[in-house]
Amino acid sequence: MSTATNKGRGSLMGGAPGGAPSAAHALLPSDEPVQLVDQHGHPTDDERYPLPDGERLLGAYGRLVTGRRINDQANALVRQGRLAVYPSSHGQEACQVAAAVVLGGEDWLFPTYRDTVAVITRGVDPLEVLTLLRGDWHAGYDPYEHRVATQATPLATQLLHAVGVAHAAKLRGEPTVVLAMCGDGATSEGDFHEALNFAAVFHVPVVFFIQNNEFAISVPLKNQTVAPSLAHKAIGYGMPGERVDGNDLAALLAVLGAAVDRARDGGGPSLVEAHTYRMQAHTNADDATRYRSADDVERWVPRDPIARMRTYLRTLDLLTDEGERALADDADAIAAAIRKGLNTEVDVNPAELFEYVYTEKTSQLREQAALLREELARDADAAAAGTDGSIEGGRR
Amino acid sequence: MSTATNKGRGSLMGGAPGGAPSAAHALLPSDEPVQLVDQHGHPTDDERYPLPDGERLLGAYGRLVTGRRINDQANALVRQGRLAVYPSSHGQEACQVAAAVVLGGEDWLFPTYRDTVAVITRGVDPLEVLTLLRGDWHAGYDPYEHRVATQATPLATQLLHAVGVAHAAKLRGEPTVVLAMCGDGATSEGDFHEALNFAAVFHVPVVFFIQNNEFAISVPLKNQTVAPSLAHKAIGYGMPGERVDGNDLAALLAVLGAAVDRARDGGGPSLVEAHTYRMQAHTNADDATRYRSADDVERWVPRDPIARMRTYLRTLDLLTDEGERALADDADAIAAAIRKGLNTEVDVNPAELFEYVYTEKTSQLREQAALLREELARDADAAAAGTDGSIEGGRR
Amino acid sequence: MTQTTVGAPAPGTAGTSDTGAVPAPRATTFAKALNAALADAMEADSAVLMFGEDVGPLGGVFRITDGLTARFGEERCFDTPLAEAGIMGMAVGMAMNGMKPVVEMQFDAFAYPAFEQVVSHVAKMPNRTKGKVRLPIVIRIPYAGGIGGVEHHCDSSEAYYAHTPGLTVLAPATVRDAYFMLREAIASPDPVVFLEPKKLYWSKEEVDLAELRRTFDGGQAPRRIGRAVVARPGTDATLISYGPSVPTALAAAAAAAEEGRSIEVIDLRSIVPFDDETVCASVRRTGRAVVVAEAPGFASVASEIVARVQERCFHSLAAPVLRVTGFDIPYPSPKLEHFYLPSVDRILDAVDALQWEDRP
Amino acid sequence: MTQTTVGAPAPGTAGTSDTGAVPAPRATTFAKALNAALADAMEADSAVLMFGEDVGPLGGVFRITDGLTARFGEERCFDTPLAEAGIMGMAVGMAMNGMKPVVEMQFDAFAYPAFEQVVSHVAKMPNRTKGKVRLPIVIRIPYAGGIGGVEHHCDSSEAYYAHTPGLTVLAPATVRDAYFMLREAIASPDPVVFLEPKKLYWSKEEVDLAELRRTFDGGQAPRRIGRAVVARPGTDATLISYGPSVPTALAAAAAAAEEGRSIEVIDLRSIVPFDDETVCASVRRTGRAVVVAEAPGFASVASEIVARVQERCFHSLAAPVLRVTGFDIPYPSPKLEHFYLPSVDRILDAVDALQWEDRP
Ligand SMILES: Cc1ncc(C[n+]2csc(CCOP(=O)(O)OP(=O)(O)O)c2C)c(N)n1
Ligand SMILES: Cc1ncc(C[n+]2csc(CCOP(=O)(O)OP(=O)(O)O)c2C)c(N)n1
Ligand SMILES: [Mg+2]
Ligand SMILES: [Mg+2]
Repeated sequence: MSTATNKGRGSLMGGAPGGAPSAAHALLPSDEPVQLVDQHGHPTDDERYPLPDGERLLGAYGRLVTGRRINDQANALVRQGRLAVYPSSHGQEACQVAAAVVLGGEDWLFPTYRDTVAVITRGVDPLEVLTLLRGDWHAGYDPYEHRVATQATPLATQLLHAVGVAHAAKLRGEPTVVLAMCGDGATSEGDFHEALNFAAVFHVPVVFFIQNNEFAISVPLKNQTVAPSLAHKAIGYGMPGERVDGNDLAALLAVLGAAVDRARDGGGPSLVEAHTYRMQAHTNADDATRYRSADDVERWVPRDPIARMRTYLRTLDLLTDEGERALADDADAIAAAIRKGLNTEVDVNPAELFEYVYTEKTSQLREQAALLREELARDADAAAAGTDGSIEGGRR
Repeated sequence: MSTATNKGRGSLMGGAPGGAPSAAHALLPSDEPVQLVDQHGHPTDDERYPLPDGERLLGAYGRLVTGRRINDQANALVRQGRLAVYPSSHGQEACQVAAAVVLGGEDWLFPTYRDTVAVITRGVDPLEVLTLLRGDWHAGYDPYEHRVATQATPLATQLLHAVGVAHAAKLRGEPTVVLAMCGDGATSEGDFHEALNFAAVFHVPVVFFIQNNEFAISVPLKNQTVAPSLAHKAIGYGMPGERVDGNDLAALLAVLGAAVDRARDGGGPSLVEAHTYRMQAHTNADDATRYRSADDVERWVPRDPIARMRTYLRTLDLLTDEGERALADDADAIAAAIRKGLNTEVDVNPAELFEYVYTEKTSQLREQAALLREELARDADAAAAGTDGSIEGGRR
Repeated sequence: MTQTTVGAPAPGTAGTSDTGAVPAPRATTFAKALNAALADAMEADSAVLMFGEDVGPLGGVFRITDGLTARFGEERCFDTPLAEAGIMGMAVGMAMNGMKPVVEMQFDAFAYPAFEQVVSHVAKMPNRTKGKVRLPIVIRIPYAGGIGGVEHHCDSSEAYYAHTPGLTVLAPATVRDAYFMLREAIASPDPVVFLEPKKLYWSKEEVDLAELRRTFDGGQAPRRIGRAVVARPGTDATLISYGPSVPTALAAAAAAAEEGRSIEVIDLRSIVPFDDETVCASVRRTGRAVVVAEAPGFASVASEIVARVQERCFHSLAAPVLRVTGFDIPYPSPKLEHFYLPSVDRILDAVDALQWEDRP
Repeated sequence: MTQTTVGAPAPGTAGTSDTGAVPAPRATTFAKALNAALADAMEADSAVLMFGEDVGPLGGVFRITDGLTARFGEERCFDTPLAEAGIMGMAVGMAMNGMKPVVEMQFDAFAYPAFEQVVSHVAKMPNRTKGKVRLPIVIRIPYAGGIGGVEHHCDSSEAYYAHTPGLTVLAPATVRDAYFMLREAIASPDPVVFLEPKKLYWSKEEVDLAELRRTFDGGQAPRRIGRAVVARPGTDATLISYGPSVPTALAAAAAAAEEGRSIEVIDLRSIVPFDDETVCASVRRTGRAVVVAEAPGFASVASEIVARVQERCFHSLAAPVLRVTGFDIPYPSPKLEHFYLPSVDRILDAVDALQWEDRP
């Protein structure tokens, strides 16, 4: 039976300092989320996780600034009608950045619809990422290029795919680690349960990373679970769970980094819950005033992940005026590229509808493709002849 | 932080003696399953759960004897071809009996295919129960008569139904408690997860009762989970988990009884894992020699739930020779009734196929019923006319 | 993510439910009619409960449950954890125990996690228990496309349910039917899959909701389950459609009229049970038929309609029964969906192909 | 519970896989042919994996995976935790990462928990990624009835899959096809739902498995995906069937022959893609057709076949295309299933109803 302090209970760093907890206890998260830099930008002490070094923090901070800018730019483009919808990670950018930067090139990232910033941080071209939300196609990037799965919409389903990717890599003896993201709401789905259990039973290198932003659309966490924390679910699968301040970039890098190392070293899967907050509505189509007050949101403003890291880095003189200007310029450049890209109309090609359903078109699809082709040819002829081929205008 | 011994950690009896564990800790099961009578029939001490009194034990013991007899009789009837299949609970009868007797008339039982003995112990007519396995219809008893749901085949699905029944009762302010059974294998299904979470979030009076018999058909527990125990899953839903010796009738009555009381008193759901063993093959259609040795099974013989309770009751003189004879007679009578019932052919009525699909037959079903009716009438005519209406014999 | 801007309701448009007042007929949306049907059913019977994802304070992502929690309390209209099998399985238990649950699956494709519960229990429990256990559950599913929704938000999933014996499958196409059919679905002792064409949520009709309520409560509303309706009479050919395709079929009939062809349009309303009588009566009269539906055509409800019609009206047919359906491909992304959806032109082309004697 | 006595394999009947030996053709069961196909595919390609419930040491409840773990190790053929969505979702990930998973769903109705994974990912991922991600997954499903199985063990679930674009749906009916089609399914870059008629597992044919392997490995086996076959030639009417219904259709054709009618029987083998050519060629020749299938008829694969045939062969038809299918009810309990299943008599009755000119 453990007599360790909660803070000292088993960590993802391995070992279980401060006592001799039973194996089971080592799987429980600490009572308080791991924090290394508080909301005022002051370092806090944690015996288990060392603070990442300045260079690493500075590099990640740059991504944070860019990430925020991407969120803001995408929101603006929705208002301008250039994107159909955008689920913003505003306020959650530390999670987004950390999830991407703790991985190596041989690793895989499994993001959700909200994790656009993580996907871009991992290196995927922003315009390819936004193909989905622009409505051109269901996904715009090649998952193999940067080892980033398509952004999952059906909640928690992707966690199982992550297990499969890891399992295949393990069978081939490759050092791949898979980081799979989901929200607090998604933890209620059966697939979440099955994924964690499969990962644990097959002992595969997956880090399950929950961004607990306190809401699933309008549903607050308390209607989602009454568990002590989401990380307390881990012990039920025989894997360690850990909680981390989701607005503390340093803590995220440390905890997720440890989880990835652990997985790569054959330590198996783990579950990390980041406590953060969805600062904006679920998407632009959502009206958050119907289920939470401005005050609720206000309370999270001082905990912003960017402000605190900026303070910390400036205090240590790691971040200078010049450095800040350079970061702002980088962010401007990305935002400008996104604007430009999205303001350019892309041609969609209806013939593609039939192209990828099967490797080789079935005879049924060949017929259907021909039907559409003929219709379009007729419309084109009609347009050329000056008659209106559209529905409203009657027919040829 | 708790300094209590594991044994003293939070129990379903309420409170958390022996220290001041954090709320979360009180949800963890003890390291060892609760045991009140050991395999030699000696009482063991447990500070949390008092030993049920002699009368109660004696009454339940009688059901145990009957339960074993039912299992043996059903197996024999399978061999004789009177039952299509029988998933026996041989060796698990203590769980079966306890699950039924801890409930009151206002409560509900949700059994699986393996829980025939529990269903009969709750009062359902054995012949009605065996309708399913005899192949006459999908279920043979009225679930409302004894408040016993149909025996569930799709694993873990019934746990959600149990939550719904409890939720409805709670909304109406009724004192109903629901006891929902499943196996160790079923805990891997997404529905298990969703059921426990819903129960916890809606704080409804459900006792989830896992009979961990170490196998899911051929798959041993270690391929099902690597959790410290199945009861460790409870904390992930914010409900208490408890482990109990599943072959110890006394401990089962105490622990399940406490869980039922707790639920009835508004304490919400809980999870009880009973450690037991499937002594026979999964069903008669299974060949257990392909995945476990006779030695494995042999090890569980001395832990038989009947033998130990008999020793205990005889030692205390609660069970006499006369009493044993009476119990044997009761068991004989039930077995005889089952034999007799199953040796009598029941007429199945094909018209019923269309009767209950909808409250009122659709016009489609009216047509289809008429088609079958005509066919049968023609066959009957042909038979009456001495010609063979069967497939093999050609047609009218 | 949920609905996109294209199809999103302006917050609050569905308004709060109207009670008691007797307004004259006024422009009422399909969404509002559903909302009123729910409120009226909950008012009429305290066993009626509404639950699902975001149906409480938010009022549903389409606002169909707007105001219900405020009016009936959070015990009668409430949010669940995010798990569709959980929602469906809990509904089964509640229905077993005296309740009449109405559940919302947030979008068509998000009902799939509940598929086992639907097929193995919702559909089978009454038959399994020889009618001892009835499951008066309504599964509301905002379904089908035409709203510029991203992947998983536009599936036409009716075939999965229609193929499953034990389920009643309904799809209203008008504001008035939205109200009456939802009331009828909730009153049914059998489980109903209630398909709400998303793109019709903001369509309007002049109706007096209080009048509809009185009609239904007074038992004056004619049965709609199992009853198709002739949405537009005609003599030359029959278009058979349901749900989101009915307005398209009507538009095609209107366009055909300008070309001098009289097309009858049938709105099935009820997919299961199927109204053979109304459909066959029409086809026997017109001798020609086209089935219009949004779902991929293969092994679909449209296939069934074609099969039934030719089985029953073979000698009345001057031409094969044709189908205008979605292609056998996953529902396309927003910018491509109009190539996929049955259009007026595509329907008219099919009508043209019905081997008219007066054509060369 | 799993299979019942009625349909249960005698333990060990499927035997261990044969390797290398060159026996003469001998009575081989359908189950054994599948087992050999798996073994040969795993031998040929180390990316092929087999997993599911009880497929390891037990060899599957029907022994189709018998001996694979012993032969290929537990990394290549293994048991999973008991969770079908888990199995399917993990297969997606493995296929994304270079593997060719074959998964077994223990029984038809136990595939339903995986429905979301199948419909929203297995079927859609290749299209979603414009072919960047291919999912060479084979979903093996012991399916359909006729074995005296209890509830949930006898569903004919093919329509759910056939209606879902992106899936290839196969159902072999002969021992030889069982072997070749499973090999072809495993070799396919697209996801395949491979339906194994349970009641045919113990049917036998004289085949030489080593010869089949050589034929397949040598690339000499003619393609079967998308290719129907004339199982019995005839001139008066066509019976169109697949999987478990093929033997019944053949028996009906044999009985009809005694009555002087020449019936052609088509074994579809491949439901998706569908072989319009073979089917329509036959119906155009015979002018009459009956579709035979076990699943409930409403919105089924049988409906589709009827719809397609009348669309394409209308002017060749002397009578409507009829269906002999399961009723629109849940699959019956063992003692009642023979009333439900398409029987020779019911098929012959349908053939009689094809409006023969020479009948009164
Ligand atoms: C299976 C499924 N059910 C429902 C939805 C609709 N939906 C989209 S996002 C969402 C809320 C998800 O909340 P959470 O997991 O906390 O993620 P967040 O949006 O907060 O990042 C819902 C209900 C879905 N996408 N998939
Ligand atoms: C959803 C589902 N998947 C698979 C099965 C087939 N099956 C029946 S019993 C069984 C094993 C169940 O094991 P467990 O839950 O431990 O219960 P036990 O049989 O040991 O009592 C399996 C795989 C099923 N009935 N339902
Ligand atoms: Mg969230
Ligand atoms: Mg078990």
